[in-house]
Amino acid sequence: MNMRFDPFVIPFNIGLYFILVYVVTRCVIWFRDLSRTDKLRLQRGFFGVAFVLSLKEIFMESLIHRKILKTNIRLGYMHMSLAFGWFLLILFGTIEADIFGAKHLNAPYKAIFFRFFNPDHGRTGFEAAYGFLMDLILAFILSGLLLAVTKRFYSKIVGLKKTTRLKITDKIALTSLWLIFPSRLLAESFTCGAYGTGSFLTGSLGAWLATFLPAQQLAYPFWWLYSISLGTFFILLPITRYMHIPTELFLIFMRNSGIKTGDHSGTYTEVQTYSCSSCGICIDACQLNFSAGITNIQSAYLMKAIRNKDDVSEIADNCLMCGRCDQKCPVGIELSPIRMIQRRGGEAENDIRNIYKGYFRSRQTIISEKAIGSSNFNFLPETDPEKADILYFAGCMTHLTPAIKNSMIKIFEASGVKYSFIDEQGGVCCGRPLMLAGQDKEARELINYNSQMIWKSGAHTLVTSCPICYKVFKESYYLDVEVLHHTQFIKRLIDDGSVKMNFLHKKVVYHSPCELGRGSGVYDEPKEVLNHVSRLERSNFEDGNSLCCGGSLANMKISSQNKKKIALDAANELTKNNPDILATACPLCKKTFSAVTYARVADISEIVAEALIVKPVNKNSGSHINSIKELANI
Amino acid sequence: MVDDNMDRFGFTISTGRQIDYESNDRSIAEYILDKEPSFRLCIECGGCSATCTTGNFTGFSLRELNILIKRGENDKVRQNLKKCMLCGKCTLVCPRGVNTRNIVVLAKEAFQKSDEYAI
Amino acid sequence: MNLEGKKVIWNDYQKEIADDKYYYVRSCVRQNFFPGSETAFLKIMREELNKDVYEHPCHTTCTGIGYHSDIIPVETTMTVVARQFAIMTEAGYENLMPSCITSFGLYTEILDTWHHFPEVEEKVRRQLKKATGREFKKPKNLAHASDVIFKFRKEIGAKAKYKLINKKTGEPLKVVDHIGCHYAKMFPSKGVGGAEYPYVLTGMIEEWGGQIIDYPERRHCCGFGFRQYLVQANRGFSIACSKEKFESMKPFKPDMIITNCPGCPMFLDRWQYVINEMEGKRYGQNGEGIPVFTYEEVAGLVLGYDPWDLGLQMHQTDCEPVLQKMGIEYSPEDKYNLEIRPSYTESHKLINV
Amino acid sequence: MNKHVVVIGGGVAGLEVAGQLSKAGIDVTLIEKETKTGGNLNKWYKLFPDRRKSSEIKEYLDGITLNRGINLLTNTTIEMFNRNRNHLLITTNGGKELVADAIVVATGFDLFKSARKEEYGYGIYDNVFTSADLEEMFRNGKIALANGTVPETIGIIHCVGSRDEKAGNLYCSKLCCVTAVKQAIEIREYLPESKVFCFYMDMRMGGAFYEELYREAQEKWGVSFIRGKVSEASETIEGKLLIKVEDTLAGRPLKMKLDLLVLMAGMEMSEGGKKIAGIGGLNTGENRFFAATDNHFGSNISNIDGIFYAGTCTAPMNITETISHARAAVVEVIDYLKDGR
Repeated sequence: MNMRFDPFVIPFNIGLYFILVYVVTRCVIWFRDLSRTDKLRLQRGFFGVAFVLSLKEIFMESLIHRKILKTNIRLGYMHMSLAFGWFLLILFGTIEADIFGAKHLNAPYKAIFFRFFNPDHGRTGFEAAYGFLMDLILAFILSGLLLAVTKRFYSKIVGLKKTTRLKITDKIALTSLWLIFPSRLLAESFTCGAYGTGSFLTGSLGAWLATFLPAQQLAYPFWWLYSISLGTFFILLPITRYMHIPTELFLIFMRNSGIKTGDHSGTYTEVQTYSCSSCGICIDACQLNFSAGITNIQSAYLMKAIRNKDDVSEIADNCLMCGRCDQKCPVGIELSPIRMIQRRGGEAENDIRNIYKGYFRSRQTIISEKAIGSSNFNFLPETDPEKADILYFAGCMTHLTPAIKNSMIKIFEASGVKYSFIDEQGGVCCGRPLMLAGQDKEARELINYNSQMIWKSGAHTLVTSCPICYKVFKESYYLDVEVLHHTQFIKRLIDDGSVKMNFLHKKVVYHSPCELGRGSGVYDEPKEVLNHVSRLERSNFEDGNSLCCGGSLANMKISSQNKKKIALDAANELTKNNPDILATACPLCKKTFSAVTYARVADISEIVAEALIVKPVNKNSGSHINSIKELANI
Repeated sequence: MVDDNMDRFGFTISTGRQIDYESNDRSIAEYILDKEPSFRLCIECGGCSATCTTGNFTGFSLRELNILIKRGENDKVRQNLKKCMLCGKCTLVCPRGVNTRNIVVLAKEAFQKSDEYAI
Repeated sequence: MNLEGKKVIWNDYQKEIADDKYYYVRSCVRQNFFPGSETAFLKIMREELNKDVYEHPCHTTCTGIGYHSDIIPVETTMTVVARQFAIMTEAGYENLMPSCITSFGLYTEILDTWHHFPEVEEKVRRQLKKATGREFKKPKNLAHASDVIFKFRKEIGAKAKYKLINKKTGEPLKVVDHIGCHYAKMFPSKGVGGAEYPYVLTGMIEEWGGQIIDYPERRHCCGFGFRQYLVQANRGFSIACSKEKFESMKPFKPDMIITNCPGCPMFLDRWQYVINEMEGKRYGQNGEGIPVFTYEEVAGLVLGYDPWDLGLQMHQTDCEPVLQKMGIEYSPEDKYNLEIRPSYTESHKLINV
Repeated sequence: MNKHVVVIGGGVAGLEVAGQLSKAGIDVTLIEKETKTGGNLNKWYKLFPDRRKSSEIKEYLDGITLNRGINLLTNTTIEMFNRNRNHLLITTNGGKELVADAIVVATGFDLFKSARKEEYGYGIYDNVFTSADLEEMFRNGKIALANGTVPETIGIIHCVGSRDEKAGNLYCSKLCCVTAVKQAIEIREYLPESKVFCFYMDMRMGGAFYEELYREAQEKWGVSFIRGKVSEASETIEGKLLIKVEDTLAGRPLKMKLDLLVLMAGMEMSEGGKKIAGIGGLNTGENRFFAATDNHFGSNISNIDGIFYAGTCTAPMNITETISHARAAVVEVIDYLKDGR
């Protein structure tokens, strides 16, 4: 026997076709809103390698969830079993329906509810084997589901300290999601029980149930339940976090086509915010969470707040901008840039939220451009710096840690390069702090002022001791001057033999400053320099995973007590194996750590200066000229 | 009116420098205190002003602005606030752990919100 | 307000005031702007109280105004003052009674200086001798004219024809007292009741039926401040001081102001007019100013002297409201009728000695 | 026969000395001019910095003295000193004759008579109180204005009668700053709605845990500290107190209306002390407190053989210091009684 159609599939069908149409429309809208260049990028990507890469990434990340697996195996398995398992179920279900169905190319519901329409299928041979496979996949999903359910009620099990809080629609969607597979299990089992078919899971469960229950009658309602939960889930999808499932695919494709977040919100930001699955990995990565117990400002919450169009100013400002979450985000959302966009923006208008708005969202843009008023730095004096090849800009913070400044002077003198210390008498701020406060207009004034000075000096290289300055000089100053952090500069001096130094028999552990490491990707030079002069030991927090000292200028809101807590935890981590020196490459990190640890905290420049063999340098020796050339990469 | 007096009498009634605590508007101070309690901890030691980059170039003194805000003498604050570069040295030197940068940011915010003071 | 508390303090500031044989020294400001006051004072002293009050036509300014305006060096001032003492000594009087608060303050200051630095006194004696051939004895008693009126307030009260009481309502008049800065602020012990809660005028007011009112800016200067007023560029400050006081006393609805310094009534009176001209502000009730009196004028009114004989027409802020409240008969048409009045000729006689 | 020491003054220092001496087996007579012992301690309800009740201290002191049955003469003052070889003869107001081997003067301090700062109007304006008056209010658990209403704005004036040439006291009374901070906190506890302002010349938070208390007052209780000496107070028509002060840190004069004004009265040599100094020929210093023979080694030793000092009759001290000073005096006395006699 073989039925054509049954009314219970209607909910499923409605849901399915609705979500298909919806997702397509959203993608079209997003595409339409893209800038011209991004449109081109996307088109090129579609016919290029980007497409292939995307498919691969989609498979690896959206189905297998490799990244999550790496950071947290149980959480990874949970996501994988649900995503990948369901994918397989659909895939093989369709094939099954195609092979064994009454005819080829069935409507989707035929595949999803195959067992209903072919109740006595799968008794023998290949059919049975195939049935076994299907049961296996279902079991795989259910195992994941089990984890998911327990996670909700006891998140420790999946190794998450903090799990994201939900809004009501999320709750409904979640329940429907949870109901999908159990209801399918029961529906199939009852059917199998009634017809004595089915494999190890559905078959045996069905047979057992049939012993004491009227399987024939009970199967039908469960098929209804199965269909309804599918339908509900699909309908609710757009207004819940589960929208991340379809959005992420689009995101991956955009990213692979080379689209970047940039300074202003737009489609890409929007797509990213919707791609956040609120997995909560960022919450675990955040030091404000695990050191200071601040648990409502992490990126997952920021994304949610943006999606809900809440006023995010409080959340956006309360962040060290250390970038640890960017590194850890399994979806690869550019969290910090998005946060910066929020800081630049004024308060987003609080528009009434309702179901309609949920489905047909207005564009994700900052309403009012943050109005700080015309800033007023016209009191700054005219600059006329002395001419020099190489400029040394110590930076505000370095003036509060004179040891660094003096060490650098010592190193400069020893190397014999002709340099000029432009902010010796205390200079003008580099502008980064203002930027971090979202006050770009003001920052730009300072940038222009400093640019003037640098340009007038006619230098070809700018060395700075402060990673904060370094980042802004490199990214936001339009100078044809090579910007080096002093660690990079010292590395060069060592390489071209301009300075010689002893080996200090000291155990050193290196703390990579956020702005230098994650912020500017300078990981190696500092460590190479340290390796050159001392015994550099590894810590559990290297490179991308390195901690923040807590002193970050980026967080306007944090209290000094909480700063201390973070600094203390970080310092303790780094000094676990009692090194002789806790080395860093940032005056701010140094100052922050010195306050909380008994270990000696020193900037790399200090260690180098200590190891330096000061030899009289012949100022106009050829070698010296060369070294200058090399320095300038002429 | 004033000039008129000048013409007729050769002088006008001078207005005092006295702070009239009751009649002053301390809404700005309250806004900051509410969002940044460490504002209360300032003991006016002047460390912030001493290290201040802007202070190197102008008479700008965060210490002075702090107290003027608390007294509700908002005009001078409004005129000077924007000179701050937010470089954060003040926060680093503050012996009382006052979150000075946030005070500046909040003060700007507060002025922005109150129309009569909008910067 | 706890009067007992005040009395405790008043007890700490008793001063000795001679009871007869006074050498009277007129005030530059008072005799020019409130001549009626000094005339009335002499009349009261001589006719009502039968006291021996002597004054000499040759006595000069004490230079107080010049001294406090930083244009006369202190030694010069001392020598001039020494001359007044000399004249008094020659006349055989020992109780100095200045009409001017600034003179009073200056004499007190000089005597105190000489007490602490006898060599200065010696020098001054030499200078005076050299300049005028005169010698002097220091006064045995130095009391301001208002101290003397304070001393005899009861006697005056006994002879009173009118009281500082609102005839209609029977309520005591609300009176603000203003003490000249130089009266006790420099030497609290030399003032009746001290500097913080002076009693000299309060005593009269209480005695004559009025009710003294205490207001926040009670201690504030009237605004004269010498160079503050004399230099035109500073006058804005001078008038601001007076305004501060008026603003502060207004809520207490005072009926009148009484002063013991020649300068103060001048400024409290004239500045009310100027403030009104500048800002259209008045501080009394129903659109009037607050009448300002010298203590002599008040004593005169209490004793029933003719307001115009007292020279109240010289005031810029009208005094009529108070006259009406006290129920004093006066003829409005005579206010500016400057026919010879006996009291004037009398005072002229005195000066032509 | 047993040695006999007369202790003059039944305050913290006197009681401690008496207690320690009798512990050491010496006969002690304690002379107190009031009807009961405790002295200034009785004026205080709770003590800085830990806000313990003063009664606890009193209990301890009584525990080591009265309950040990030392000879206590209350309502007694000294009228005359005489020396008879090694003995000191004391005549009390009751005409009683005492023979002592040594005398410990522990006459303590009097609070500055705040009415002497006339410009603040203590005793004249209804709502001006002293720190001691406020303690009394705390004891009764009710802070109220003269008319019974609850104050909303309270001003505390530091250095009333201390560091003030006009009041004739050049020295710092040391305890008023921290007392002000303590009382400010207590006021805020009693009246959570109130605003408290402290007007100070310098915050002298020298003692242990003083600065922490100061910080707490600012951080937790929102007490405002304004640097400037209040020049004068006067009553407004609505019965508030208008004060004038320069906010020296704002560099501007400031006027403010307050409901209640508390004067932090300083410490002065007690009247009793002055009298003793007179009849006993004991040296006093510029500050009118007893002058010890040596500031470092002899802070308990007077210029007269056999007479010793203990506690705040020599200088302002807090209770901790007073007790230490008293114990030091005991050591000196025992030492004195031993040698040669």
